[in-house]
Amino acid sequence: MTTLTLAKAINEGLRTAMEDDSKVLIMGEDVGKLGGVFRVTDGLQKDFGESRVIDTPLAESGIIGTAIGLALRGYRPVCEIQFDGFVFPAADQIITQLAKMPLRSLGKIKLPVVVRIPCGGGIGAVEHHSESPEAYFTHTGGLRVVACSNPVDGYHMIQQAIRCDDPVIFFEPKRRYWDKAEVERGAAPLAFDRAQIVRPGTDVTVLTYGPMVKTCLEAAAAVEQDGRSLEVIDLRSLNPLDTEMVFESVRRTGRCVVAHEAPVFSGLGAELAARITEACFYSLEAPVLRAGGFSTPYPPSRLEDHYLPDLDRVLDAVDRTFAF
Amino acid sequence: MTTLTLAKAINEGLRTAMEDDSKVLIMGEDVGKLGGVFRVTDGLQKDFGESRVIDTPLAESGIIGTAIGLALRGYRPVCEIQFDGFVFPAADQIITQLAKMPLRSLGKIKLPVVVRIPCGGGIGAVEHHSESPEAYFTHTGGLRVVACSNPVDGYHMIQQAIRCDDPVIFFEPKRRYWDKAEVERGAAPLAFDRAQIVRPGTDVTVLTYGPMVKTCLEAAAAVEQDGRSLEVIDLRSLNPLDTEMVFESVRRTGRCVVAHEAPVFSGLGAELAARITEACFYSLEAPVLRAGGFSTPYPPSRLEDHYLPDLDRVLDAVDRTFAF
Amino acid sequence: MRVNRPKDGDPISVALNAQERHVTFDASRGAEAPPELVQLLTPEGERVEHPAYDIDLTPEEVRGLYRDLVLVRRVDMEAVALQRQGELGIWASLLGQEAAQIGSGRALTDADMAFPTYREHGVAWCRGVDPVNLLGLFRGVNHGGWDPAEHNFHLYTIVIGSQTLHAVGYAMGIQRDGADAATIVYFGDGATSQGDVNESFIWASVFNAPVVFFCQNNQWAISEPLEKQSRIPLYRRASGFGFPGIRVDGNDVFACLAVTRQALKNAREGQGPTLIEAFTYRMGAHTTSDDPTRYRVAGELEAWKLKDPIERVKAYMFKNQLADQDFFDSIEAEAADLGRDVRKRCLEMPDPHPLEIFEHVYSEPHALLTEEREQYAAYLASFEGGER
Amino acid sequence: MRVNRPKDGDPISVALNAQERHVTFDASRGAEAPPELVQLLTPEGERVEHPAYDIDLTPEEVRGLYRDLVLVRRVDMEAVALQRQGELGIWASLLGQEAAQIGSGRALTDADMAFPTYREHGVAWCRGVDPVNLLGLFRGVNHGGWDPAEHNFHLYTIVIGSQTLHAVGYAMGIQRDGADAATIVYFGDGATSQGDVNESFIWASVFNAPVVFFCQNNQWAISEPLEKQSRIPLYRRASGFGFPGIRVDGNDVFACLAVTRQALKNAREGQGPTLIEAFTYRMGAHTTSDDPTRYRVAGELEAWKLKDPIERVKAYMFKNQLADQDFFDSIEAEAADLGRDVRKRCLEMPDPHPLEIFEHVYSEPHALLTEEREQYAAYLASFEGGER
Ligand SMILES: Cc1ncc(C[n+]2csc(CCOP(=O)(O)OP(=O)(O)O)c2C)c(N)n1
Ligand SMILES: Cc1ncc(C[n+]2csc(CCOP(=O)(O)OP(=O)(O)O)c2C)c(N)n1
Ligand SMILES: [Mg+2]
Ligand SMILES: [Mg+2]
Repeated sequence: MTTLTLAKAINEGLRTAMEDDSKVLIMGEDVGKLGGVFRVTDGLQKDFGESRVIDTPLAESGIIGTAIGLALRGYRPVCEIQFDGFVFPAADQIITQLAKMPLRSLGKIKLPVVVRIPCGGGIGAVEHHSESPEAYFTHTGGLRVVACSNPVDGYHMIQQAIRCDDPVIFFEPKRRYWDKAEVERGAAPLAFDRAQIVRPGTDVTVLTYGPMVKTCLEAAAAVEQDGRSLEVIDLRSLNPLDTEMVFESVRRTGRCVVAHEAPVFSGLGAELAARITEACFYSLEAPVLRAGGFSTPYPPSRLEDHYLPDLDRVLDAVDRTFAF
Repeated sequence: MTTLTLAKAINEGLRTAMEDDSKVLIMGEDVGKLGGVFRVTDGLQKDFGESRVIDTPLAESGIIGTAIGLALRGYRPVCEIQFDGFVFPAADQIITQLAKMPLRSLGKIKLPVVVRIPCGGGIGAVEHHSESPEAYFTHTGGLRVVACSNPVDGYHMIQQAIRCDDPVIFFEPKRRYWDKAEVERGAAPLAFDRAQIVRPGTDVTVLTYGPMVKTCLEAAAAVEQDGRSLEVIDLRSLNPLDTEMVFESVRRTGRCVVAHEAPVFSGLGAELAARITEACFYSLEAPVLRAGGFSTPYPPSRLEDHYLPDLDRVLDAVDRTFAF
Repeated sequence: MRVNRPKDGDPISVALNAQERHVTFDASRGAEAPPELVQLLTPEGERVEHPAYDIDLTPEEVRGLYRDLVLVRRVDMEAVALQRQGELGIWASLLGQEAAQIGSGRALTDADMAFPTYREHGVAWCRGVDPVNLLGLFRGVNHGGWDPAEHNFHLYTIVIGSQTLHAVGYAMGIQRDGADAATIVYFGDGATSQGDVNESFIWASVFNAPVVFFCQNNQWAISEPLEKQSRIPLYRRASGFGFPGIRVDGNDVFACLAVTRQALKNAREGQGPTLIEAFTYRMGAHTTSDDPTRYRVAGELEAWKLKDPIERVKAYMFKNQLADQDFFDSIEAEAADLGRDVRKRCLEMPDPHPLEIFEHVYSEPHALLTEEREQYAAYLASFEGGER
Repeated sequence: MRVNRPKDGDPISVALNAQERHVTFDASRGAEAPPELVQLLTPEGERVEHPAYDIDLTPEEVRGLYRDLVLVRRVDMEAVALQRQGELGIWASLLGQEAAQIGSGRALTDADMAFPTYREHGVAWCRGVDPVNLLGLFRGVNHGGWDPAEHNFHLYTIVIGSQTLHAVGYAMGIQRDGADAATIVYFGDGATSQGDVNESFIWASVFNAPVVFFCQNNQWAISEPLEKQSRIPLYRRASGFGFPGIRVDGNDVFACLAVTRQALKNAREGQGPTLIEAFTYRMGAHTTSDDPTRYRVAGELEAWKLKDPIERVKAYMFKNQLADQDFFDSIEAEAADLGRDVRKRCLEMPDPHPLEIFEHVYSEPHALLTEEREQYAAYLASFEGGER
């Protein structure tokens, strides 16, 4: 057991994966000497060399495109997109190539490429540095999309992502990079595509992932004294969803709130709401409500506390489910 | 009144817009002499010259990026993306620039750029030529997203899109390009952001847009004899949605099916389902159900009749809403 | 033999001149010498010398190249016919580009890897890919479906330019493996405008990757002539990225072979990338869906017919008595057989089962697709006889 | 005066040599002459001649340039300090790049349009943008917010390279308007790797657009040295696209002014685009969030301090008695005032109202945002005193 920050836990996970398999490569902007702007790849170039930890030219399409080529040659590249808002130059390579090439080959090609994306707001950054683009990828068949929320998952999930033979979009909540937890390296990790009840409860199911897990846990703690019991589920895998666990919980509680930072409109919360309503129609005491970002571009940082759903906004949604 | 195909109606709409305002430009791949691969810009270069109808280099990011520059200089560019699947190289310019620049300027910049995208399947095409990428754009604040479904809307909506001071993503259902209707040029068009009840009914509200409008109308006709009355709404505007009309209808019918070609998972249908359930919770006799594409890449064309929701799949969803 | 210099008024020089006309910037400010074209065999079938490139081919090898050229043209013709008869949804013909593809394709070793666009039927042939395998995509029964590793021939790529980055990444893999191999990637003149293609030049240059960029400049990107993509000859693009570029007569199979062989050798030996511009002409429509009469004049095609890549080899062989009429007849017969065989096996190609929609999307179980698959299977079963 | 030729061992030649070392391809196959750098003022403050470029400045004009250089450095320093004190979230310092920005910025006419990255505080100054306006973005009260049309200075763009396409599109608009104007677009050495930047070269070249590409090669893209982006000098990139490229001493305000003026003139006169590579050095960190000690050696910075863009103008003015101590003192005083004023007005900058989140996203009413706005207003109102 070691106490690790999320950033360090992912770093250790990467290191372990690189030790375990010489085909694992790291590539991206500033991932080498600098160790990434968040230091998630700190020290790896020093220890594994420049041919395994590759500082690339400044072009995201190039990063993903060449990673695909490396994967075709038997490598397992882990690409870093420096910030969420800079994934869009790579959208074409991710959506038309990475996601579709295995099917194009009728399964003869596997593309074990991991795309790491530090995501979300709350760090007072300028434009394009605080976004939550997961819905663009959950809507793209052929990709697996996951989000870690804590050091334990950071350590294990990154290794699972690397071992997975499918392309994985791996979201890392940047405002939680400095959160600490005890990580047991030898522990058997939860399956990669499973959700996790991070706080059991009885009155409302709160579904969330990534940076909002902590917020929702705080919300749950805050209302406990009022006698309201929230069950908080960390989805972990966003495509596929662990609907089994989700449905079971909602059927028990009869109420559900989904919380994410991304804009509500056309966001992943909509899919959860639609799917849960279909599967749990007779159990629902209220519609599934969503607490999320507004349907605007991410605002300047002095407004982000208003934009991001916080404890109060989550609890407001919880309250509203009781108004039905 | 003239009988026009959808392709010709949009062509006429473009022509009228170009006559009305000398700042309107057309740009894209093969839009000039060839008149576009679907001939939607046929004859326009001949009549308006090469400086207003611009055959561009083969690069979608370049098309949108330079269109933004032209708009900053006071032009109103109408860009053609040759096929739905080729919009992704332009994703960055659309999502990080076109959608966000007006806000970045606190409204001092307007970007009246129209991005025309022939969309959807059903024409037996190869990969990337049959997709429905609307959800990527409805999730992007700052864009207006619309879809026409028939020649009358094609003629009027393209002009409204061009007159609109906001960026507009304009979807054209390619398998309906050859459908004909009477178009009255002088008629006062329906507001750009309004939905339209294209067939009134009492039992189930069927929400759809673009290529699926015709399919849903056929479905409604097919079950009429069984005494089941479907109200078919052509959404027309996908962001914003005309929720007023939608909610009113669903409250009346108590049942709702959403049909689109795009993958169901994380698609626009999810947003409609979530929103309707919240607003019409007590009116719903059944969950909102979705008939859509599967959560896979678009399949080879010999399978597209299975992939695309057809009349039977829409009716299956309708039937299922009665099973609740 | 005569020293290589395109004659005034021949189609290539006409095209070059037409292109040069669009170069509007002051020649004193950075303009370079007019493009030189590597040619080893004239349209009339004469062998010519080139100071930097030559090739020594046995009669057997020449006959082999001729056979390749004829057979791939036959496969292509058959595919066009199959499309006309509704057996293929669309077809992208290589007509006129056989020499560029066979020349470059035959320069590859088994260990080299090729990344095609959607038009490299000739390269596929050289790699040993069964031509029928190419049809699946165009027939709509799959999106390609062959195993790229089987013949070191990647899947067809439709999104213009994307494959150039895959090729460079693959070449970076070759570097890491220390393998004696190189990568070749094909793309068109239109593709040179895509960001990805230019990024691939940067990657290749910065990492000194063993990759050959093989641009078939067939002078059209659907309806757009070359000057919509560049105002200078395309091979010069490479100089801006710090690696060599060279223009070869794309209708000359000997020159394409010689130049590609050298570039691949340089790549394998650690000298990094080369851009080869094969100057050729798309004698057919862009695809069977295209109508070139809308945008190009007939005379252009007529002029290029005189540069036919097959006729010149035939003329050369005749002149040098490298083959007799029997040989040509036997190739014709082989071509006819091949055409028939391709047709027959195309018609036999089964439609995929509906539930294949859900296969091969992921390599490991995926709950969402499992669910959708089951639901759709149940839905299908609900129809009489289980058939929609 | 002496003819321009960087001395052996001076930092610029050292850097050039370092860069040349990475050119691994066979020099006989397409390598060009070593890069020539346009310099009109040496680091020691000596005027030198250049065969193609010269400039004739009145003492008044020289003093004006000096004043610009000093004042923008002061604004920049103040912003760094404001960031350290928590008043700005981040700041991208232009330290060391003043000459490149003032030289090019002062070459613009009112009718010309400039497209910056996030670091062109000096250009903004030349365009007449109030420095305080630049702070909003870094303070987090807006994403820029000024009106690009007011001073023909576009908004800062953070996504690397995107603005190059906007600039070319704008230049295409100028062409259509028949206006006597040109566009200049700024970007860094790192940006040259982006697809968009290369596409913008293609567009500019094909349409012969009146645009000047001004690349400030400060030799670093965050932690990545130039050789991660290119193995040849960046100005040569242009030749691959068929337009001229030129390297200028980016720490020499005279040379930057002369070269940019000429390029803009050419553009306005219909001669199309030029790429200018201003060879300079980022003397500060990438931004206030960056720690350059992790990736670069201190000696490099020390060497470049000797090439300071301001010191050389001062030395030149002293040597040529273009100003007396009073002048320098008055500029110092003005700079101090400006710094105080910027600071004061920065602190006064109000936070935006929460409901501004919903403003300016669309220019016409948008039902979804109206609804979200109303809901959020009601939510805010539900808190005691209407405040969260
Ligand atoms: C990204 C992208 N945009 C548009 C298209 C549509 N398209 C298919 S082929 C083609 C022209 C390609 O021209 P070129 O690169 O010269 O290759 P050629 O077909 O002439 O061999 C276009 C525009 C595409 N396939 N991909
Ligand atoms: C598309 C994109 N990717 C990554 C980044 C993150 N980033 C910000 S500045 C920078 C380096 C830019 O280097 P350069 O172009 O040389 O400009 P400089 O900062 O040196 O002036 C990077 C990678 C970004 N802003 N945009
Ligand atoms: Mg072509
Ligand atoms: Mg830089």
